[in-house]
Amino acid sequence: MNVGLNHFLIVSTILFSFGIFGIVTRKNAVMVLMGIELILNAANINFVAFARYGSFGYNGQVMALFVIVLAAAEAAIALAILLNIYKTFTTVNVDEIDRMKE
Amino acid sequence: MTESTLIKLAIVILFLPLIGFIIAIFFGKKVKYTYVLEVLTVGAAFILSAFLAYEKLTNFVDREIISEFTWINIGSVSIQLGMLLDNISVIMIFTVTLVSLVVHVYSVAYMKGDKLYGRYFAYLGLFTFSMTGIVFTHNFLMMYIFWELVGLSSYLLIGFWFEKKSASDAGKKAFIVNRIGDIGMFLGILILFLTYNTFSFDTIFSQISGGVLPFGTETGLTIAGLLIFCGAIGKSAQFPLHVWLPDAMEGPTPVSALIHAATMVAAGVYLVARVFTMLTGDALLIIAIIGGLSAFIPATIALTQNDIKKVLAYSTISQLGYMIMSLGVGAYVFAFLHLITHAFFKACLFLGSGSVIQAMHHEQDITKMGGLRKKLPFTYVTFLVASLALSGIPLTSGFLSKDGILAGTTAFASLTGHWLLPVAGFSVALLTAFYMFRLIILTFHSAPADQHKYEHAHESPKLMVIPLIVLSALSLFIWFTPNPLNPDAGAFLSKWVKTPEISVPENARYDFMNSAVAGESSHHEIIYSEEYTEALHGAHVPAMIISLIMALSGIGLAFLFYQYKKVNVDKLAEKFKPLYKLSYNKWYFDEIYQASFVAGTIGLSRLLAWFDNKIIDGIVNGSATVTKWFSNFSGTFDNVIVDGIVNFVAYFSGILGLVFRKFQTGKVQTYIVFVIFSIVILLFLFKPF
Amino acid sequence: MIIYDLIFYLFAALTIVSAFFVVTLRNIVYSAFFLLFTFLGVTGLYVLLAADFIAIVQLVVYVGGILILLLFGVMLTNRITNVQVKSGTFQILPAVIGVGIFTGILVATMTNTKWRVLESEIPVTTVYNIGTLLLQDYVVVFELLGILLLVALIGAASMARR
Amino acid sequence: MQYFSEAIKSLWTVLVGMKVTFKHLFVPSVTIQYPDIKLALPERERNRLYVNMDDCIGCDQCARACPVNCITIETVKGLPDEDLGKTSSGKRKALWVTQFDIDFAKCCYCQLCVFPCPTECIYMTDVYEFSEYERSDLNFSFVTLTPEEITQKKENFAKLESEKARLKAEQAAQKAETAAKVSAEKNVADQSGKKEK
Amino acid sequence: MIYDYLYKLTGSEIWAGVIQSFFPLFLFILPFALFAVWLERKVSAHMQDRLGPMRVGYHGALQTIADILKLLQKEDIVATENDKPLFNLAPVIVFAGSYAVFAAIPFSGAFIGSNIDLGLFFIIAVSGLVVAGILMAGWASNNKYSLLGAMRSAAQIISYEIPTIIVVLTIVMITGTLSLYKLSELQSGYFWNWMIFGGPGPGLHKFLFIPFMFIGFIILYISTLAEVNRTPFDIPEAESELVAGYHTEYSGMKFAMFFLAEYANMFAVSAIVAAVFFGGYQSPFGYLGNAFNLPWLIPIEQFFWFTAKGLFFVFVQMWLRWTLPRLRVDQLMAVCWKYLIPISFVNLIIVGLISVL
Repeated sequence: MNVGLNHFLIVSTILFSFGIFGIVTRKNAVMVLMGIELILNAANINFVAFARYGSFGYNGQVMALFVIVLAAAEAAIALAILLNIYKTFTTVNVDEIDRMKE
Repeated sequence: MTESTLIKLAIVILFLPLIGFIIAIFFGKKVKYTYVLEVLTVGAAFILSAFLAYEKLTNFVDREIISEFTWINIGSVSIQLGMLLDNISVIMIFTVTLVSLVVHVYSVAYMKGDKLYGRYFAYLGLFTFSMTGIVFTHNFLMMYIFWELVGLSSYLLIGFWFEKKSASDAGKKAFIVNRIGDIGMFLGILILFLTYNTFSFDTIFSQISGGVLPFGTETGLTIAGLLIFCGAIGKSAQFPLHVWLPDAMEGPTPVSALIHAATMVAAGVYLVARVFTMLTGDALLIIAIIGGLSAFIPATIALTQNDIKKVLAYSTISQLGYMIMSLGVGAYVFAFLHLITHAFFKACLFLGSGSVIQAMHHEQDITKMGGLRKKLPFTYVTFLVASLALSGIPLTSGFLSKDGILAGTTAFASLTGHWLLPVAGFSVALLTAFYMFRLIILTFHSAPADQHKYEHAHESPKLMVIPLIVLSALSLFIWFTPNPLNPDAGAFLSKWVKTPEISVPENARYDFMNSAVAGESSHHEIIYSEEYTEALHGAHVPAMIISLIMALSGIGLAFLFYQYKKVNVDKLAEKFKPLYKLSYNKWYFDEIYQASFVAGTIGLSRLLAWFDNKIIDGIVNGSATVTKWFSNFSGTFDNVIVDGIVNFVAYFSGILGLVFRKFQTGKVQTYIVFVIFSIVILLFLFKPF
Repeated sequence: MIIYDLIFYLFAALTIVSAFFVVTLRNIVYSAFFLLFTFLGVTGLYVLLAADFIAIVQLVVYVGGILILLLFGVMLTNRITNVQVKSGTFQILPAVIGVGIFTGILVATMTNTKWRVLESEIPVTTVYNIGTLLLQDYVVVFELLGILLLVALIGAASMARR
Repeated sequence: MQYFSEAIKSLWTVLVGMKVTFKHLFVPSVTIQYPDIKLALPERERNRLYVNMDDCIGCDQCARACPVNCITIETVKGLPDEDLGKTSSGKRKALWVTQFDIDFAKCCYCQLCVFPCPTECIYMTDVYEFSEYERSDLNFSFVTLTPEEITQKKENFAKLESEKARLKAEQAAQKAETAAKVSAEKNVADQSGKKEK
Repeated sequence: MIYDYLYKLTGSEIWAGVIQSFFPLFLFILPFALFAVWLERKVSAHMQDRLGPMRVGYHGALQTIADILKLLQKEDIVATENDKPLFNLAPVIVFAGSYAVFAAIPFSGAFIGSNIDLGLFFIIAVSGLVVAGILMAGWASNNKYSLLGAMRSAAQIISYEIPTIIVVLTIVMITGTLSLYKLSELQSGYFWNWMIFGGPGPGLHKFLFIPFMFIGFIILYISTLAEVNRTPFDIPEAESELVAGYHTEYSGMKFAMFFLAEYANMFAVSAIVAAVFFGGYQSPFGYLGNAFNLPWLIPIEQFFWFTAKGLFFVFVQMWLRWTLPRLRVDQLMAVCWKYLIPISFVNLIIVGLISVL
């Protein structure tokens, strides 16, 4: 069986699941961020794969480009927030930062 | 050189002053030499526009170059922005950038030492940018935008010395009076937009000639034209709204030269020239009458004014009246010619007056001057040349255009019977010559009134003299025609500026505007009827002779009155005291406006305030009493029944909350796990796979 | 075509294996560096999908930018007295169950769906087409994104400095 | 304005610096290929010491002049009938030099030892490369006698001494009554002091 | 072209690709590094009026080989507190990053490792990969100096990528291509067709471009200099502050790999400068091969010119190194963010305006 659309989709699905797993299980906020990056990458693979095999033309690639830009912005902001959290709580473990409960 | 290159060039010309403005406004305070940059950008704009005008007038003389792009799509309506390059716009841009450049150079010396030096140049740049925009626009929307920008920047420039109360008041006055005209223009543009769904000139005009009219009638077209003309009334300081212009002399003198000679006030005339093709006969007649009035009234006012700049200001209004009147009577080309020639010599006059004022240490009263001829030789000569041009003496450019206007008016009167217009025109010629030479004699010839200031007067620096020389040289006939008596001989009128094709329906035009032979009106140019041509031809020589006589007699009278003192001026003034007072107090326009509009507005608002206090408040208070009573009742209801229910709900949800708080750990990740499980459950329920 | 398949499996394995390590290793810095390999694998997949421009953008932005940012984040928010930078994990069991079932369903969905596949030509150059799309159809989005990125970066800088 | 002038100035200064270094690219180098080419040393340079043992009379003056005590000299008196040779200036030698060591690990090249030498047998050479792997290798010995000769000379001297002692003892015994005892003891002490040196 | 030949020779695209991918390493990087190290020593020596290595071979020409032999024999020290996997991986990644750059460098019209359309972009992207390796090395060393050096290096490389990309963008905007092959072909003919002289074709544009091209060249050169951590931007390995920066803990062959990567990077960035502004592999005066009708000579000449240009810029790098003192960290960042980036942006806008005209 030649490599086709499905192969890429499965790779992206697995990547996506690992991303969710990382988000759910890790305590460190930076690790959560890494999980988010994994998910974004999975989405990007889907976009590009459909752009290659589907009938969307280059729209998929453009979308992937947008996602990459968004990821950059998101990472920058998230890390800035993290630094502030670290300064406030002296930890970045998300399970210790549960002020939301109160 | 292709058309697209010309368009690109025009865009560059448009944005160069803006770049200068942006840089100057942001760095003007910190950097000392922003004015150099400002002068350089405007200089570059001038060079480019000279190049542009040359290319356009040699290679594309019969073409209208239009470039447009879609700005916004709203539903089915798409709004286009774009540039229009035709002969009048390139000639106009050449004039505008030239005068602007000259004023910039002049200002470098004139404004030296001002504490807001950088900002001043920034404003000049902004003004030049907006004016360039007006010239290049091909649609009403952009025209309106830049129109307002011009209004704004002129406000900034007139009120430049805002510490002075009079200056800031003058700025506000100019702004508000302009706004009144602009409202009319805005309404006119809206009427046109509602009718044609577009702002572009060419589309609107072609639709008019195709028979589509606002409200379906010629009257609608007349109204639309007049409303747009309202904008010109405001900006060009025409008869009812001319009051701002004399006050605007509070601004720096170079600003007066820029705004009130070549650009802003000319914008109104330019606007009328742009929309000339859609003006009906009725509209044109009203325009001509307003033009005639605004030519005559300020001329009489100028006779008695003593402030050097005020005299020039009233003379400006009067000359603008000439142009408007000329447009009104269909002498389109002469109006445009006068626009250009007037731009040069009036700018020269203003700059010359600035030179005088600076030499006299900011003394503006001409009765306190005198004898400056020897102290300021360059200023005197250039001022004299420009005054001759303004008076319409042969060998000057002013003679060519003024003669043409008078001839056109005479021909018009002979065909339609409105003889008052030429009479007004000729008398204005007399008055103009008189007051200009009164000014010159009092300033430069007669014995010095203030010996101390006379002693200290000195010729202005080179940077101020050179602009004067350039402008006065441009006031000579040679640039416009080789024959000093016949303006038609030059390329300017014979090749470049043509009356546009009238797109108004034939029954709404002046009779003589219907072309003699049907189908000959090609090349965007109308051929007026043969009678008109004959009348114009016939009126040419008499008009020339009469206007010359008028001008010479005006000059002669001025010399009699002031130089040789044959007639005692004060006694004459005593004799015609009411007339003198009327003229000296500017026909009481400001007072009338104060009494009618300002007082009326205040009275109306008092009335409204009374209405508000007594009647509306009474109703409100009454209803409040009712409400109070009702709320007492509902308070009781609330306490017993509603609160009972609410308390029960709260208790119930408290119990629920005790259960559900176990799930709320405050950790987002736990929630995500819940989300995943719920998604899984949902997926199982709906089985998408 | 065999080489294409081979390279695909290579990159897919690189991606997935290193992604696995990213989410399971306890040492954060190891995770971050494995993220680098994941990104490289994804880049390879992009190249295989004939999206060379996207691949290089991925390389620049993710590897050059985001990864470094993450590493800085790790290093700034942990006291690096020694190399053992540990991070705890929790709720592993529910996560494994939930994510496992979820992945199963997703994979099943992906494989069972009849995707309409067009056998399109492999394009020679993508940059031109992407550029055309970006500056014509998506120009507003493009500019908004530019502004967003600018605002985000300025905000991030000012927040991080506080 | 200041911004641009700073930028241009910094670029310009870089160029100026580059010009300087570029010029130096073509300046002939000041270093030399040392082991192959050596610079001529100046006159009166102070390097390794050399002792011409033919001239040395074992007077011990250099050792006493040395501020760091790097010279060790041991001498033995020759037998009265022995011919120890003459120095180049014709002076008769009287002592066998059995040890003449200079420790160059200690030597400070002050040249103070050179001046007192009566026979000018110790002087500075132009040898300056004498690095060694062992520090003891820096201890140079200038003695010309073989170890056998040294032991022989020492034995000779010891014999002579014992002979002398015996003779003296006899003489002392003879003069015990006549001569002062004190002076005889002093004589012995003197001799033993000399022996130590 | 070379690939086609290899494909014909081996009959397998895999072998052809593999062999071709080793070309730059064995035919270029290693000899170049050998030569460049020797050159650096010689240049530094002569600039300080010294002689430099003279004993091994003619004027010390074989000194580098001797050094490499020495490095190969040295003990590979791994401290106990080092993070071993990353410590061992880091030099490989650094070297891989700088080696991958050579895939797209146009040595001549006939040999470009991978003639892709995005060559220029690729080079910039891949050279950014080095950062990851450096950070890895710095962190895994578990040494304050190493970590500080790595952090500085990362901040520096990432910052200086911005002006690099903007200047490259300026060129791309004019030429409309990212392919190094096309870029070089565009500048064929004589040297006045080079981008630094306003690019190909006559016209007013050409002359208006020249000053801005020059500014762009200077910015590109400075920022690439900083990207390869050369003096005056060598604060990541500042000897007087950080011992040796991120490779303090490395010895033996691993250190040699860092060294090799540094020299490979030096040539790579010089090659970018040469390809973008100085005509790539094009001869400035036309080809002997054309004159004597020997077509096979042309690629060789092109190779010669390309390496000559590259070596010239490498030489200038060395020249600068022995001219200028090191910048402080804050000065380094100020140069980038306050000077290079704004100026390159303005340059971009002006060049855009000129090209629109």
